[in-house]
Amino acid sequence: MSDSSSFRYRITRVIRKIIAIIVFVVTWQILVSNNVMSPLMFGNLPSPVEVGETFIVVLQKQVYYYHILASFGRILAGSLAALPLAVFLGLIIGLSRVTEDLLLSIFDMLRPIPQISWIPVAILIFPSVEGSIIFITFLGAFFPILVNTIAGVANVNPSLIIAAKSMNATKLQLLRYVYLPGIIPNIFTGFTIGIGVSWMSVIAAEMISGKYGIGYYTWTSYTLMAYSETIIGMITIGAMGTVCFELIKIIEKSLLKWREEIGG
Amino acid sequence: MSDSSSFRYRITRVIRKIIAIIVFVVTWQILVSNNVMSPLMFGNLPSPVEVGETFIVVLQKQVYYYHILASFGRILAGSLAALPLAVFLGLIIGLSRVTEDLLLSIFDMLRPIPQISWIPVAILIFPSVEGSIIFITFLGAFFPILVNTIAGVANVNPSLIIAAKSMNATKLQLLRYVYLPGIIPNIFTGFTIGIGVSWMSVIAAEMISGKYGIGYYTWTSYTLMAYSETIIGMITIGAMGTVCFELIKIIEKSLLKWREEIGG
Amino acid sequence: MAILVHDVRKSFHLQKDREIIALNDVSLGVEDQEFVCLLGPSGCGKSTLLKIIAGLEQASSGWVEIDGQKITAPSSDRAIVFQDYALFPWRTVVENVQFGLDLRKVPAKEARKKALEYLSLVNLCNFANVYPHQLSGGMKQRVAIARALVLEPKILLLDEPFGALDAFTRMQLQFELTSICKKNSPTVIFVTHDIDEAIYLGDRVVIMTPNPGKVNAIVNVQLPKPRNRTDYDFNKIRDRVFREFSLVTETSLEYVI
Amino acid sequence: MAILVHDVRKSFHLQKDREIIALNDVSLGVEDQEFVCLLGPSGCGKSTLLKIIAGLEQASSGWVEIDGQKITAPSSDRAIVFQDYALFPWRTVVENVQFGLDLRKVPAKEARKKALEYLSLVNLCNFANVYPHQLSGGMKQRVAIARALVLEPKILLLDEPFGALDAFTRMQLQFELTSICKKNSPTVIFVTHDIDEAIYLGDRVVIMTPNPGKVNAIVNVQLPKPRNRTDYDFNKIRDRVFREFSLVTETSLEYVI
Amino acid sequence: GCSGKNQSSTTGSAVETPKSQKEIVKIGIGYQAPTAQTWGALIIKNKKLYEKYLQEKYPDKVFEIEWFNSPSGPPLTNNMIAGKLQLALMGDMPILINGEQGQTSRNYKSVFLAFDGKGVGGKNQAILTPKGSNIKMEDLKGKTISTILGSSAHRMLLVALDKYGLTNEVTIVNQDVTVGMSNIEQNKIFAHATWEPYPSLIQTKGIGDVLLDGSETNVDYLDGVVADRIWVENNQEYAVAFLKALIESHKFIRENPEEAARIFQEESQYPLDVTKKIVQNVRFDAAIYSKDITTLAGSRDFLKKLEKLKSIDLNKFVDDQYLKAAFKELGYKYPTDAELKGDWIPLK
Ligand SMILES: Nc1ncnc2c1ncn2[C@@H]1O[C@H](COP(=O)(O)OP(=O)(O)OP(=O)(O)O)[C@@H](O)[C@H]1O
Ligand SMILES: Nc1ncnc2c1ncn2[C@@H]1O[C@H](COP(=O)(O)OP(=O)(O)OP(=O)(O)O)[C@@H](O)[C@H]1O
Ligand SMILES: [Mg+2]
Ligand SMILES: [Mg+2]
Repeated sequence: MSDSSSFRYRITRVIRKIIAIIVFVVTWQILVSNNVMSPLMFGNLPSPVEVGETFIVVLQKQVYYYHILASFGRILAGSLAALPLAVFLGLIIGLSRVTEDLLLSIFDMLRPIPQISWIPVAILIFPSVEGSIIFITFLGAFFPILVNTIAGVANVNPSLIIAAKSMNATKLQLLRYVYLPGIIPNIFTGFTIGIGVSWMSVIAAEMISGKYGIGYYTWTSYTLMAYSETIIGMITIGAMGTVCFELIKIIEKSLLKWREEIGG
Repeated sequence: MSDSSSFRYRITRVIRKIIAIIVFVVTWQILVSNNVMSPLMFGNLPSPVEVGETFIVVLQKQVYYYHILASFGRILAGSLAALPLAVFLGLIIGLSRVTEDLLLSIFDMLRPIPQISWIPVAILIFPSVEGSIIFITFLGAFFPILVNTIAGVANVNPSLIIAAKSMNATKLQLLRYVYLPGIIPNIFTGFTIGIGVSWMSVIAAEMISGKYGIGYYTWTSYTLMAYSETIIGMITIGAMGTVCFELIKIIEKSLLKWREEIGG
Repeated sequence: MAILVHDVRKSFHLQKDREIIALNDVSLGVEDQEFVCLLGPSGCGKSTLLKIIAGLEQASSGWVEIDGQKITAPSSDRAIVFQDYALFPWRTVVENVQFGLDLRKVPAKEARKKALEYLSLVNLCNFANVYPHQLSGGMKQRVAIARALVLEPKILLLDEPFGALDAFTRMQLQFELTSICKKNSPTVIFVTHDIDEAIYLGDRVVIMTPNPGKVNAIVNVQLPKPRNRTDYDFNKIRDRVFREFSLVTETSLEYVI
Repeated sequence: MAILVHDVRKSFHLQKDREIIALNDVSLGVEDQEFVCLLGPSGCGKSTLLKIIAGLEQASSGWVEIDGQKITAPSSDRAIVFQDYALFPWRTVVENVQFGLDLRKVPAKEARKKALEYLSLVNLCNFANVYPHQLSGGMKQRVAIARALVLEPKILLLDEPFGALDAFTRMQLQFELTSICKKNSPTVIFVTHDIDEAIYLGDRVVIMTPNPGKVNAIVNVQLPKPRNRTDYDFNKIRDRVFREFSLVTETSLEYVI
Repeated sequence: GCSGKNQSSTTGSAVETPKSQKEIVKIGIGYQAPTAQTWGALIIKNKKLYEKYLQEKYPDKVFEIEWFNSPSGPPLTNNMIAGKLQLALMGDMPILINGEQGQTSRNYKSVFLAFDGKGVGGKNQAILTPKGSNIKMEDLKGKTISTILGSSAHRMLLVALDKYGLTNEVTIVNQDVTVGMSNIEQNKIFAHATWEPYPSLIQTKGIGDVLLDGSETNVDYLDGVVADRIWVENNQEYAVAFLKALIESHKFIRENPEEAARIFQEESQYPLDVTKKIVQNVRFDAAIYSKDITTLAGSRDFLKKLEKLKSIDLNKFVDDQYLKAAFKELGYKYPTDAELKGDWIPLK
């Protein structure tokens, strides 16, 4: 443990991770090439080699990048729209019992409804297809941010609030100087989870896209029974989710210097 | 605040919540009956009265309860299968760097992939449709439990571990007497979230069901443009998710007496 | 500024209609520029009393007067230092000290200058741009004290400010507090568990008892400051306080168990 | 059992290749049934030394002998009480006390009986079936002590066991500990910050200094137990320990700041 | 051009652009790549035929056509109700549901304009079985068959089962085509009934066999064009222009089957071997024959029986005036009333 941060140790860890992924892919290849059908019918899957070959072809097509860009734009739009709204609502819900009772009961009612089942409603009420799609990605991001903001407000150290009050802070000053900085870590947590859920909902959302989007690509590949492409779509979505996740982590780290070592 | 637990105050809160929901429904009704089309096209939605009337009809049909039961069974099967597996894997990942590097990197890769896009793979590798559906609900529950178990292992109070070691505990005793009881709250948290995600994925999963299931019901209602029924499906899924959530909370409360007031 | 606590009673409602009497008709006068130590076992209402004087809690009955004025809310005359420091983790040391000035809308430059001044008073100039989590407990406590002092309060309320420190850091801070008080001459109410500390610092030591919280005895400490702990008179007063205490301890034994 | 600490050195690697020397060639002999208090400022390596003696940490060099045997791992001869109690929140009070016996596979009934016995020794019989979170700090500490005592260890290692308690509860527990030790006669190493406490309890007081941690002085306390804090001899010894301390405080001032 | 619906500001409406001073008109059109009978749309899209005819008539306007690919019919109707699509190509059952919505919704009226792909006697549908299962219709007794409930394939399946006297002998479950196909591929289901391009696809891929060709049932399978009626009435020329493009696309498919198959392949991503079969097996013909209306009426009754539809007045829904106008403007001959009453006439 004492050398947990040494260079050699870190290399060892990276190597272990690479080994893990190689073992995973090789196992998959073996299962497919030996046409294993029991207990599970792995033989039906496309092999990693097939997927890899298709991937190389796909990577050379411009349209693949359009798909990614389209989804990226939608998720960005949806989650960036969700951010201020969810934070605002989270604050007013967290700060007062009355708004909590009035608003939270409605959100609690809406929260467990699957994104995919919002499709019909989204199409009906939004004047544009793009609007409907962004609404669904918005929903994905909205609830995690809301829930985390509310939790954040509840967890703001009460000593800090009393301390600020003892120095004669007004309500607005409390909000600005204590609550808002205090919940920023929670907002980040919520946003990280939210953007993840947003990516998870991208297929549901883009089923109705009609043109571009990596979710659209994955689903149409499926209707074409092009399984290699479907798996490529899955991998791409997974990778994009991870990329967003890591990006936010980096931003968070640079913004929340004061937390650097507490969290570590 | 001092009277926050008085009977009158609790009544006031319940009344406020009821008012909130009434306001929500009435607003919806007004938006629809006045055929409001801008900025959003609320006029296109079925009105709550229509939905309510349809609901009354639906509630009298036996098949509605079959749908619910079928989904319930699948989610139970999926999440109960996920529970021991995720806890076991979470433990061995949490307890050793080597297994963490080997296993977690693979799970981290698979985790951000949307459930819905597992449909093709699920169909390919499972010999029965029911198996594929349960697999998807399983995935919904698996990752939250896994992630929470790992976090739980990391958060087991190190003093307790040292304390047990100071009393000469073997590795197995450590697991049984310290880690396992220590992570039970996390397992519950994971399971609560997991079963929620499982319900969220029920539409994706049951798209392929072919006969029963509330997700299937919702989706087929949509394909028939029966919006009232679609909304009933949404409400039902939301309600079922909430019911499961509350049920687990109750079980948790009665099992974790020692946490009763810490958490409060 | 002189403080007059007049028949203050404070009760809390707990769940299931249980009521706790934290303070039972407490009366206490503190003179201008006096240093009073509140001493008493856990739960005797010391913090509650301090919060009422600060204006952060309302008394159930009775009132607190400051220079003859009844108080109802916090004021910039009074500053309180909490036992748990209550530093803002997202603000650097100097920004923490500045906090009260920011609330008062003092221009940023001026506020910073003043904050640095008070930081140097507690020997923390070199740590101005560090975050609280990078400080040791004693350093944090000094930041909290600087944050109170920078407001130049007429009344300083300190709630077990050295409670979590080891004997050595504690003694050093006690010494520093004495010199600061010499310079600024505020009226001070200082809550502590530690008998030696109370005698070392206080002009008077007020001994409280729990269940319900009330003032049990008041001991005058008429020794010149800074005091010497190994001094004969110091030990004599300690013996007296100990005796008062034994009584307290006996009556509160059932509480301790 | 007698303990011999022989030239123990312990260093920790921190990030970026920084090394901290927690203990620098510490040697110390403790006789059978002796009660030794370790006194020293924060960070001087008291806890580290205790953990090495408990077998929970390995010395970087040097070794610890118990009755002439080098130790390498925890053993049932030694029991340690941690400053933070380390009670299992999911076990009731009696189940906590039973813990070590459960590990030793003592039959449940017998274990429970013994646990209750030791609970009554610390006056907690009435709280046997309560969870730790329902206890006050002092009660928790007594459970932790009972959990150690029930194992009937030959060596009892206590790490600032009364650190977080108020003066009153503390004094009561000090008294109880003295009587328990009279009865069971273990060898005790007791870590504390508090000078009075060390003098009240110890047969010898070992004063340590930080940066790097080492033994600075040892003071013998040859007074009959239970001791009287207001006693003349007690105060004389306190003065001596204070003087040793002032030196420590001066040398460690830069550390404190 | 004026917009049909005041609420749809982004699609189907005119916006003045100060730069070019040209009016921009946006029109949304839905189609389904997974339904080969709507592939007339693919030619129009690929060769920009609609733009061509619109431009011909309105050189001063700029037309932006939004093509919307949907995995199935319902999202198209959904989007039409919401005013996002003005035109959509879909199968007969979704067409009927769309028509019903148009006659019951407050904000939405619809009109049936023309047919696209037609399957002679249901030739473009089939009951499929796993490769080499070698079963006959009679073997289906007591087995489970999947199809999309309420689709024309379902209707075809029921008629076929009836013909073999198996109506009450088999279990029918609902399954999306893709799921059904996977199940056929993996021998998990006994049979699945569906439409083109899937029968051709599984044969080409060699993963399944055709147990029964829909032509045995002699029920036509029809896909067509529905439109937002208010939009059409306000923009008659746009509707006619679309139909002209449709007619030209059909002509193109007949005259350049190779090229058409290539375009199908490019637009739909299905293999060329599959699209070649589609060109041969599907009759791309816009004309509205009486027998086609009868087929629709049969489908309507079928859906009513399944309680998936309440009522629809086909006479009000179907309107051939725009189609006739399109034929006329192109200088082609639309079948005479007498011809329309009879059987389909061969296409030139
Ligand atoms: N907000 C509150 N709600 C209910 N009871 C409270 C509250 N604050 C204090 N009490 C109760 O009032 C009594 C006095 O509490 P207080 O914090 O003033 O004690 P204290 O003398 O400061 O003790 P300590 O030395 O442990 O800080 C205690 O019994 C406590 O449980
Ligand atoms: N696991 C560890 N990793 C790195 N450094 C450590 C570790 N444990 C202790 N140290 C360092 O060793 C030194 C001695 O620590 P130790 O806990 O023994 O001090 P202590 O005398 O018990 O202090 P306190 O009175 O605050 O408990 C400190 O500088 C500490 O930072
Ligand atoms: Mg207090
Ligand atoms: Mg320590």
